[in-house]
Amino acid sequence: MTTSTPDETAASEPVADAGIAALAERVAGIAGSDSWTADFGNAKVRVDRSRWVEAVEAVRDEAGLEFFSFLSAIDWSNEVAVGEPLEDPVEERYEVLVRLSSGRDNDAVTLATDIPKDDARLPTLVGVYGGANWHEREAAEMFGIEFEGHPNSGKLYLTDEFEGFPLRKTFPLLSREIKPWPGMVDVEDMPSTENAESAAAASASPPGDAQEQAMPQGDTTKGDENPEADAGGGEQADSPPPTADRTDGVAAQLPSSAEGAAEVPTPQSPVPSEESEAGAPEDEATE
Amino acid sequence: MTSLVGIEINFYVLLTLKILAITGVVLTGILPIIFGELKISAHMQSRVGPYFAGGRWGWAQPLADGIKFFQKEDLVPAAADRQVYKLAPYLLMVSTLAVFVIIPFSPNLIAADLDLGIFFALAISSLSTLGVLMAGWSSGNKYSLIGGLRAAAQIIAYELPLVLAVIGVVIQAGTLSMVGIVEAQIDMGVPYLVGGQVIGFGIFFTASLAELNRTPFDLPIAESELVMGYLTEYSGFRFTTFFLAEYAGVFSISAIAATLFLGGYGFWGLDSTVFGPFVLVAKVGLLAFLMIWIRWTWPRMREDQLQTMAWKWLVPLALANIMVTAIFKVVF
Amino acid sequence: MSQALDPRAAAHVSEVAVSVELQTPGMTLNIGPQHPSTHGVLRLVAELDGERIVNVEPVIGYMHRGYEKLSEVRTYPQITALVNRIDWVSGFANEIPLMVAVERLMEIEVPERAQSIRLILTELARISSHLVFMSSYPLELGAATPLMHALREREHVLELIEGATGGRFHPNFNRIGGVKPAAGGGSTQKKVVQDLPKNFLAETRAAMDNVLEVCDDIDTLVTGNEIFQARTMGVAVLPADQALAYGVSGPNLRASGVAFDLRKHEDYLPYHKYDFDVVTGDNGDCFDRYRVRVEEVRQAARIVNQAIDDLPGGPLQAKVPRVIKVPKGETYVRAENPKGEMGYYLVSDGGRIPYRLKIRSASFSNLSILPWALKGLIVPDIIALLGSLDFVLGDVDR
Amino acid sequence: MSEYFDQYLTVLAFGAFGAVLVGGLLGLAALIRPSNPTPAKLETYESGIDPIGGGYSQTHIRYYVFALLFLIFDVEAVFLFPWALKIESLGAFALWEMFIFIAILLMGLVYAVRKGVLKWE
Repeated sequence: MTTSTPDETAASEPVADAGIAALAERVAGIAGSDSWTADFGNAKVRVDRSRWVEAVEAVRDEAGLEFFSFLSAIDWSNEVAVGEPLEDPVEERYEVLVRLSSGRDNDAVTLATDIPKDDARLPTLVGVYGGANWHEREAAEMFGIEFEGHPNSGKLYLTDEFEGFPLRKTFPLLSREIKPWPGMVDVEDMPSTENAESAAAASASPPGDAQEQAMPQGDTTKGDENPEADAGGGEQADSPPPTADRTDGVAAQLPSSAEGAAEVPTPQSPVPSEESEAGAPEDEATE
Repeated sequence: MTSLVGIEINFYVLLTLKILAITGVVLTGILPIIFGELKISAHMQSRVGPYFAGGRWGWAQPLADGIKFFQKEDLVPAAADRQVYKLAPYLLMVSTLAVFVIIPFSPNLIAADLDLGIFFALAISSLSTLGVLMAGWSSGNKYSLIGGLRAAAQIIAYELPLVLAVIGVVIQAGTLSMVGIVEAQIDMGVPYLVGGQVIGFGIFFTASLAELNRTPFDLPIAESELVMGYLTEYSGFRFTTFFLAEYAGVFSISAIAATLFLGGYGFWGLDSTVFGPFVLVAKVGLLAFLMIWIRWTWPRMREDQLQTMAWKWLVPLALANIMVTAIFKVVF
Repeated sequence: MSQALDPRAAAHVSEVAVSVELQTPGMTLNIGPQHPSTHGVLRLVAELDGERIVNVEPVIGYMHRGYEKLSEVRTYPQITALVNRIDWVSGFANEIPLMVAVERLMEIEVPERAQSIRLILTELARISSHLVFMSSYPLELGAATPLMHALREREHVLELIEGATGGRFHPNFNRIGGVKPAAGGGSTQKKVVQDLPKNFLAETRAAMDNVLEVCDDIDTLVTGNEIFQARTMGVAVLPADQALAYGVSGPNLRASGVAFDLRKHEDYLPYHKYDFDVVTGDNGDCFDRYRVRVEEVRQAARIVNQAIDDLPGGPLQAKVPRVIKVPKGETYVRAENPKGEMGYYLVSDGGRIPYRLKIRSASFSNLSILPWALKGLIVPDIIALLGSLDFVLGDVDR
Repeated sequence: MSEYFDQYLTVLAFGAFGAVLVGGLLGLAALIRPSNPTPAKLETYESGIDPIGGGYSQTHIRYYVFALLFLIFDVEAVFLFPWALKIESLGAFALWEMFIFIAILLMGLVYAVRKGVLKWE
């Protein structure tokens, strides 16, 4: 049993963006790729699908990134059954991500590769990182990506009878099909004309003022009295009750109802919401 | 014809009286032990424990539990070996009660002062392991099976130190009779715990914990591993039988240990014929408290560690104890 | 599992072969999902040879709630309520990396006071999580009494969290750009901003004293106990290289001797302002995993005490738009949670809901080493290992 | 003879009483307890799911060697009891004889330990 303050970490300061860019460039060199980004503190190196395993292995051995953080995928799809569609059309593909980091310092890199949807196969990383086993099983059952050479390809979370790949964007969320989520109320218009008026005012005035005008009296404290309410309830408690005016369509239609709000520049919505309440103390503190 | 308190009574009447008297003593003995287990563990854990049943201190909690179990459905798993499954609690209870025959509550209050005395007790009490093994095997449950096998492994490890620890006492007392052993201690003036059998007592007490399947040797039950081990499938009053047998076992083994090492019914300056039962029960209470204390303090051992401890430490130590006692006996 | 990488596995395969020669067909035993020691609904299908494990296959997913999918239909503030249900033993800590990820993409600077409050509550969550471990681990090894003592102190810590946030398990206290005014005060109508309850700082200081005391108690009661040591020392050793390759993180990784603590390496909360040690073990056995956690409670109490002493003033919230729209971008923020590395890979396309939110939970990776680590152990050691990994099924299944 | 018989009759009576106690109480309980077995209730417990294979699957008893050792030493213990009773009258000769006996047995134990059979494998 030892307690230590490692020298190299004791003075660890927030990572400079330049450092991350340099790391990304270095790892890209090791992985044999020339495509990397370093936005938002995320060093991301894009490798070619054909070099996937050897690139990961090289990064582990030469860059010393021996900690396997996770492996997952993103379904880049223009057609969505849930959520909002992308603003700009993208190339249809799965992007497989693997996040590797060092076990000594703050070096960490995301390796990514694109695989086409009609040929969703990728060699397995189990031979490089033992931990890839479960993560690949998860990605396989959630996205329908086949990991070639995986020693145990059974389903991980889902039952064997389950059909479909839940995390694909085209996979509908059944509960939403049955009953649309009321949680979008915070971007919907309020029924009263008073609020509609203040909405106009809000879009023209700074946030602090809009806050006060739009605040229905006493409503925001309600959430405080009921802090243990469950997931949806807790959120809703802070907002005015959902009204007949809200969208009743299925989830796929939700975005269209929200488009109006989306067009207004921030701050858009006059409706007192989770955010508006959270913003309150700041406004007051600065006044 | 035998006499209890100097009056000639018909043997069978006397036998019935003895059975009733000893059942009474045992019941009044084990209910407080069960209640003590509930209360002592609670206070050790900064809890209150049972509080409502019976009004004051929740003293009626063991009774309430018993009545509750009385009303519970009694299930025999479809996969079980029915005969063996049903026989196991009988065997356990019979072997546990038969031990009470030789426990001397006073010079006269003993069901039968057998010549073989302690030897008989050791032989009969290990029969209970057979009951446990039967219960584990017949349940048709894998946890139970493992639990039963562990119980068998445990008795292999601990029966020997238990027996060997007693031999030291036998050498000192020169008799196997329980009354004889107590009288020898009264003659000597100090109990054998002080009079030369410290190691013997330690080994006997450790081994008796193992024999009773109590922590740290509760491997056959091992709730966090085997759920309830051999008891997993038992329900209702059949389960309660095991439960009662366990506490009756605590009572009987504590009584044997008290008789062998703590001077039994004897206490300086107290008349054994009158105060004997109270003295013995007090000593039993002391040992039972020790068992409860240990149970709620220590974690559980692993079976390989248990075997290692028994064979590498307790058996050689017990043999050494015998040799030293024998040398003292012969030389002095 | 790669044989080349894994000499232990190869050794076990040869052992199995020996058993086959002896013609002992194994017993297949289900441990879980309804079992006292599987922390919920983990199921292990163990092939046993006697009590020795030949092969074990963990089955998870009984609690899979699909949070990654659900996140794709919820606005960012709504997701907060989801994520603190991932590892419910330390609910508050789950929210932090998500908030930081959103704030990073939105380029919001969180006020110092909010950061410090987040830090204090995260450490309180760590203490409460580790106290659960310190109580349940001895129980799984058969000692029932430490449970009550550790849980009693945890109750006090939970009361502190409840006082500040209004919730014991699921605080839902973080807001994008800061924290919510506390349940006790915070009436916006009166224009009074009361963030922490009145006596919060004094009570926390007192609670930290008690926590340190219970750590000493547990040391006396458990750590020094010879049976406990015999049950845990040298049992289920995780070597550092394997632990890293499986993504085992947090105290489990540090117990294997790797001084890797994201509180030192990342800047998601201002940990660099405070003095604390990274606790590491020497052997990577169950005992070290236990020891590291007890020691981390002490370090966490140390951090809390320092953070209370110089709690900065100022606002609780940065200026944020009332509807959170996260600019287009991707980021990954990870944090040192009680169970290990908790991270969120957030992909935003500029809307109010994430396009993709990958939740990297610590227990999932920590548990994925089980098939490797369990081979060749005996049944009591399964429990020793499972308990020492300190996983929460909600954190595994998400 | 008669007293000997009486003593063991007492033992028998106690044993019988134990059996009657269990049987009687179980019978009494049977009068008031519900009995409503369903197939699900009669399923053996295996952590809440249907058992894999039977409960009587073959299993490897690791303590076979321990059992053999136990047998040897238990017989030794039976020899020790009469010796222990009479040691005072038998004197030093019996003492030495038994020491040799015990030493031989202990050598067996030491041999077993050195051979590694007391390792739980």
